[in-house]
Amino acid sequence: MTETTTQPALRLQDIVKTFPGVRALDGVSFEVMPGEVHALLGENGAGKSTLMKVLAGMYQPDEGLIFIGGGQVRVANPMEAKAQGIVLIHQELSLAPEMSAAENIYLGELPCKSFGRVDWKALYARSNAILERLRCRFRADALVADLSIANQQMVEIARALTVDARVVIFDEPTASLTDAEKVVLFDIITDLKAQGVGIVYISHRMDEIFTLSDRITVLRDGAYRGTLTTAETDEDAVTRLMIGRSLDLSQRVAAGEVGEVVLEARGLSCAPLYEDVSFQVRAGEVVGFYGLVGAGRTEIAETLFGLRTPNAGTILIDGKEVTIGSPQDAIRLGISLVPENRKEQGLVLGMNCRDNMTLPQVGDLTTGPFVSGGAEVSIFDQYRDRLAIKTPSWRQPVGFLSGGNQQKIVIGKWLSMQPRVLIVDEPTRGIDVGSKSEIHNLIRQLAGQGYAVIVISSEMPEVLHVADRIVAMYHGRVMRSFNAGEVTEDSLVQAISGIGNGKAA
Amino acid sequence: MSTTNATTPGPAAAPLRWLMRNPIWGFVLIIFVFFSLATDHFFDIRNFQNIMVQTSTIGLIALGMTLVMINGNIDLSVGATLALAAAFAVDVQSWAMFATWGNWQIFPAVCAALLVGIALGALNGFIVWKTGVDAFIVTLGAMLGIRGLVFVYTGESSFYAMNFAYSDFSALSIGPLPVLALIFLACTLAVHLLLSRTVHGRNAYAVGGNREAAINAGIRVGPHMMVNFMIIGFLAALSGVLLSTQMGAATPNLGRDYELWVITAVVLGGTKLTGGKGDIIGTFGGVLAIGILRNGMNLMQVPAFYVYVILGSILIAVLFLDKQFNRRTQGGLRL
Amino acid sequence: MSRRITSLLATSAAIALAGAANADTVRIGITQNNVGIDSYQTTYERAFIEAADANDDVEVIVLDAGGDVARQISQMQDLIQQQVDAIIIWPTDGQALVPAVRNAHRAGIPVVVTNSNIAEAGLEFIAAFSGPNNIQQGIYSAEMMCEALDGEGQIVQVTGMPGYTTAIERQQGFDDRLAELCPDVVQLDIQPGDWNRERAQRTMETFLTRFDNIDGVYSGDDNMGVGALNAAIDAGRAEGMVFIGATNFAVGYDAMARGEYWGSVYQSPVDDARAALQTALDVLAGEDVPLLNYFDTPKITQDNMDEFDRPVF
Amino acid sequence: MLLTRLKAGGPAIAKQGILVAFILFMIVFSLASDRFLSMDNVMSVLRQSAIIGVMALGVTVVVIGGNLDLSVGSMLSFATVLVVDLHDKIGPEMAIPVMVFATLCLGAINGFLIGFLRLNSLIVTLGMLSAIQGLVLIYSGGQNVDIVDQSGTWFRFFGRGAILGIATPIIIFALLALIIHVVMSMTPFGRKVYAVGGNPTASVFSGIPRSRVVFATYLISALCVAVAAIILGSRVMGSQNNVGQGYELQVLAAVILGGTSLLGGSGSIIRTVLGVLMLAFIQNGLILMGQPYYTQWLVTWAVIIIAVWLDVAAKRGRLFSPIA
Repeated sequence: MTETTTQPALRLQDIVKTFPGVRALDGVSFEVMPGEVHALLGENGAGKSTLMKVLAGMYQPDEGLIFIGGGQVRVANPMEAKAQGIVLIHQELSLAPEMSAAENIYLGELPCKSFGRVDWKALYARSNAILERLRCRFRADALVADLSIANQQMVEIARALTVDARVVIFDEPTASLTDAEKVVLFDIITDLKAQGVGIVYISHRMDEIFTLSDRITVLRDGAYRGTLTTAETDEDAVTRLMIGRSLDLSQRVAAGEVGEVVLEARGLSCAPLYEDVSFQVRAGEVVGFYGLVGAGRTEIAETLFGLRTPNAGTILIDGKEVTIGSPQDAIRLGISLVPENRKEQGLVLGMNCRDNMTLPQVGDLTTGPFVSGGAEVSIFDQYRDRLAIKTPSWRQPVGFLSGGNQQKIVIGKWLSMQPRVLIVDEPTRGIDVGSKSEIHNLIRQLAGQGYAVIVISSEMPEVLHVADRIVAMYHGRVMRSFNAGEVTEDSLVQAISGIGNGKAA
Repeated sequence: MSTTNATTPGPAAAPLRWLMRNPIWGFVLIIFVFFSLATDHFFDIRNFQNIMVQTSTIGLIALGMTLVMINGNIDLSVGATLALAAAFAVDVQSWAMFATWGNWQIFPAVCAALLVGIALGALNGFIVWKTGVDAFIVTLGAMLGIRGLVFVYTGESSFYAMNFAYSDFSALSIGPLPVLALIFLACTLAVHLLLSRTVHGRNAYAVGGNREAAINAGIRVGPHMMVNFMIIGFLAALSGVLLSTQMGAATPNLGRDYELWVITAVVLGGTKLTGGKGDIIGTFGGVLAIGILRNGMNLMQVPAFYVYVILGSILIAVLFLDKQFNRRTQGGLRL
Repeated sequence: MSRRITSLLATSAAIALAGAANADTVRIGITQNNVGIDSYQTTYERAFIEAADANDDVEVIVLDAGGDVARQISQMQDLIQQQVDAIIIWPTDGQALVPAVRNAHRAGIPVVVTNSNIAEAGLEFIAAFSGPNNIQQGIYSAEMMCEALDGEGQIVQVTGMPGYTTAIERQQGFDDRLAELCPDVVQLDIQPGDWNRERAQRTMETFLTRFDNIDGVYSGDDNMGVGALNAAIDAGRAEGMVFIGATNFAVGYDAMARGEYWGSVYQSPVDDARAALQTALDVLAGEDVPLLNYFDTPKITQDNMDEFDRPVF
Repeated sequence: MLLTRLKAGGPAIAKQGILVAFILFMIVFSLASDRFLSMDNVMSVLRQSAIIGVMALGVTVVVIGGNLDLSVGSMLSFATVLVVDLHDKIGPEMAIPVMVFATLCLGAINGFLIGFLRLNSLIVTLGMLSAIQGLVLIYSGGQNVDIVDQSGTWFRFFGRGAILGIATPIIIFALLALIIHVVMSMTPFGRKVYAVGGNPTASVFSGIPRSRVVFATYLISALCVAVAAIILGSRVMGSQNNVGQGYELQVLAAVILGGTSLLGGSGSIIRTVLGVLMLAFIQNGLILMGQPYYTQWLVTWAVIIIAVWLDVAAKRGRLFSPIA
């Protein structure tokens, strides 16, 4: 640390934040020194994003104190946070698409001449200066809607540089950046650091964290698990802290008999999303698709579920070639998809639990022309018990349940259809750790019962934990395929970073 | 990863690309050429003057509607607001207290009318802001209610202006431009500048395009929307005043269904109902398109019955084409 | 009222005629109120076009304002711009069209107003008015009502679309005459029926529940009158109730034949249209046309209905 | 911040805001006019509200499915003119099926453009509003249509008949409300409409044919218009070409007043019936009180905004919007 001051730039003390049914933050403390890069680490649902929103003034903590530059403050809203020099760079882009990059960079504080006119000259000059500093190749007057996702991310980052920041929070900033852009970003971070700005860096990627950070704080289940000095620790120690134990694969539920090939893809392509993908899934087996966001995994699932038309290749069920033109076709063939985005794709939030669960088969649960409420309730009860769904009643709107229970409703929805193939996309995103291992065990059990299961995940522990075989993807291509016994973390990391030798499964 | 700046346009491609962004102007061009060839009286400076005057009514409101719709709101009450403002503009000049003012009695009348428009807009905006009820519903109610106010105020009959100076105003021209057209063009320019050059105008895109981001950036979304409702109230009232100068009178049924035509014009101009997108250049094109179509079909003597069908079909067709042109890759996901 | 046509007008007509002489035919533009809202206007339009087709020297431009004042003003502008020889206008609003008519007058185009007259302020700018006298019609209806009720009773009135001249004039003629002729006939209430039979039916239904004794109903036209009649029949209260309308429609004529409808005012859209065209042609021919050309709209009752043809609309 | 709940009991009342308002109005009107609650008057109001009511049922289904239908007004003109005109030409037994089929075709155009081509429903139905009005006029040539033999046709039953002393329009409205209520709350189709309106993406991910469901909602809406047209044609025994003008807004007002969210996915047929009745009783009550007819517009303005406001407030748990 270059600064002589011992006051942290930002300090949170014993922060508690609850949502209905969830204790998202449970007495978390956290601090950033000026000129320090402090990594915040935790699995999905560990409370990182909630903590971040508290930092940025978007949430008010129920309990706990916030100190900025030594003085205690209340941060009522994002503007106040910004005024205090705390800037959040969102992972989910929060840009207005039909405005220029410059306007987005200075949103809410456009430079102004008389009569409320925008001072374009100043705006563009300042914005271009920032964009140059970020080594962006687009101009400040480019329309955001016309920019690539990566460039939009750069605009988001540029926003943070407009103020005299005391603390900058980066939330998964590299998720959509190319390697070259990453290098620029890291330079920027180093610059900021040199200027004495405190950096909070949130990421899943160990390599980045170990390159950049000075200290690492780990959250788990909404609770503080410890702070490590980066130079004095290693990935194992961090991982242990993160998941609460070392990866112990022997603990997992044993697989059942592996049966015949149920689903097979041969040379499946949906350019430019993914190309030439081949794999097999057998009954009683879990196949994990592992790769970074955007590697084409979700798109494969969508193709199998009839939501995308492949432009080459074939899909076989039980060895017979099939055409899947719609989700209805997929369902008829016994393919189910638990989608990645639960709230947008998986559930009708205003509907009650029972109705959500029986939605795909509501047309068959009839007596005469009417939906048989009794049949529905009995299905609901059956899967509520089997999946241990916690809800006061089936009448509860699904939006009021916790993430884990919501996910179980979606899984129950498809299990009740008696599918042959179950595709689960990011099964534990946004779910607390307790439910997480429940869902992992559930997936193992399902395989044991003879389902052919595909699990898509960007969390290595998850695939290692649940999959019998792992297909590693990078940039729309299958890089390698591993058996659970032979895989190492290194080889997986290499495969999904495009380093491994491209050998199709 | 793709970069979008890769396309390097040749010099000839620039107008073409502009047309692709503003397809309505392509349409305006086509119908302009069509009517010029198809009928004798279309291509005539006096006819163009007529078109400008005729479109000014819908056009003025459409300017305001563009702002409101970019915010992601809508205002269905403009037709009724127009009628109430017209009634004030005509009635107030005959009040006894202004009897000695001569032609100046028009001045307080017009001010009253415009204030009424602004006040009604403010009321709509305030309700939308404070209650959080969808603007569609708020202004649907207001559309009925304000029409009721018109009938309460006028007692069901028309008002007329004793003073011919009032209706003479509408016949004035400055150079080749009728004064009504001039006012419309001036307002178009003003709102265009407001939307494209001022902080308030630019913020409109943020409020409609990403409300969450606008709130986080410290834009006061509620008052912002209210100001835009006041602007559309003002423009609807101005439109009512100008219309009443053409009539020298105000009728209680004035402006019925105008909201539908205004929305049609604005949507033709490329503004999205969902907010965040649109501009005055497009709206101006949309307004002209309707004006030219109406005028041209009049001149060609297309029977009135067919005009309804043609206008309705064109609206749907433009919507369809817009969807085809602007189909930003949704990743090919079939939803 | 009998204002002479000014010399200015005469000259302008002459100029127009001179212009017309160059061409073989005269071009007459007509802008109508709201074709399609009821059969009267549609029949009028047809009759007008037929009459014009029958005359080889006339070319007509037929426009419809759809009930919208602003659109009618635009159409006036379009017609002026096309330099037609004469304009016939069926004003959507008597008051609001005055400046537009004045503009035509200034442009030297003679204007003939048809069906419902323009406000008094505009009379000096028109060449002639041709049409029924709506106030007189209201008076006729009041007289029939008085007669039918023997000067005593309680009545209700269903008016046309609020704010429109014809509706206002008929109501005015009726109200004034009724009060003067038989003060013992009490008007219980007046509500609009919007020239719409179903609306009138609903209005009447509400009257029927509100008032236990209704002896007579005056409706702004027979279309609404029949709606009111239907309501009374459905309520079982039509017996002995007097229904009087205006603008005799075929449905009203038939109801009269059945003895359910007392009387109306006979007004033929065909006569209306022909009169308008003829007036315009007379004006263009430079003839000395009186300013107000009312065509006859006689009373029609169950007693004298045999003298009239069944209306075609 | 969103969790500041109204005090216990508050939300329950607010949820039933429309019912409370309805009862309040009924009390006020019955105090103001002794005729208001008379059997005659109530029956007359119910009969008058039947046409708008029947149309509102269909529009409710469309709105629950997440769309709007502004074309119902001119579609009503179309259907009424058609059925009345054909009555004398091919007889009522043929006229009704032909009209129903033609109206369903218009609904199918709406449904195709909105369901399958995914065009914005507000704009499409706005365009259709204008286009269908033109079609009516072209079809009839602008003439009124009439049924000549008004007393001799069984067609009169629908608008003027009665069963056990209750007017047929009321019975049709009640029956159709019941049927559509059952369809929406008890059949798989109804469930799918709620799902599609509530979350179109999730319903596709649940294997629901979203396009077909939306298409079907417009067919239902058109069917309701056809039924309304039969009542209207039979009641009036004739039709003008613009008879349905402005109905779309009254219908929409009733649906909104019934608490159906324009965002889709929520709402109920029964509450729409309440909304329809409320508007009808407001109109009737004010006239009975001797108010000019336009007072009802002012009252409707206030009632719509307050009713929807309470609804929204109950959902978000606070009275005023949190937007600064």
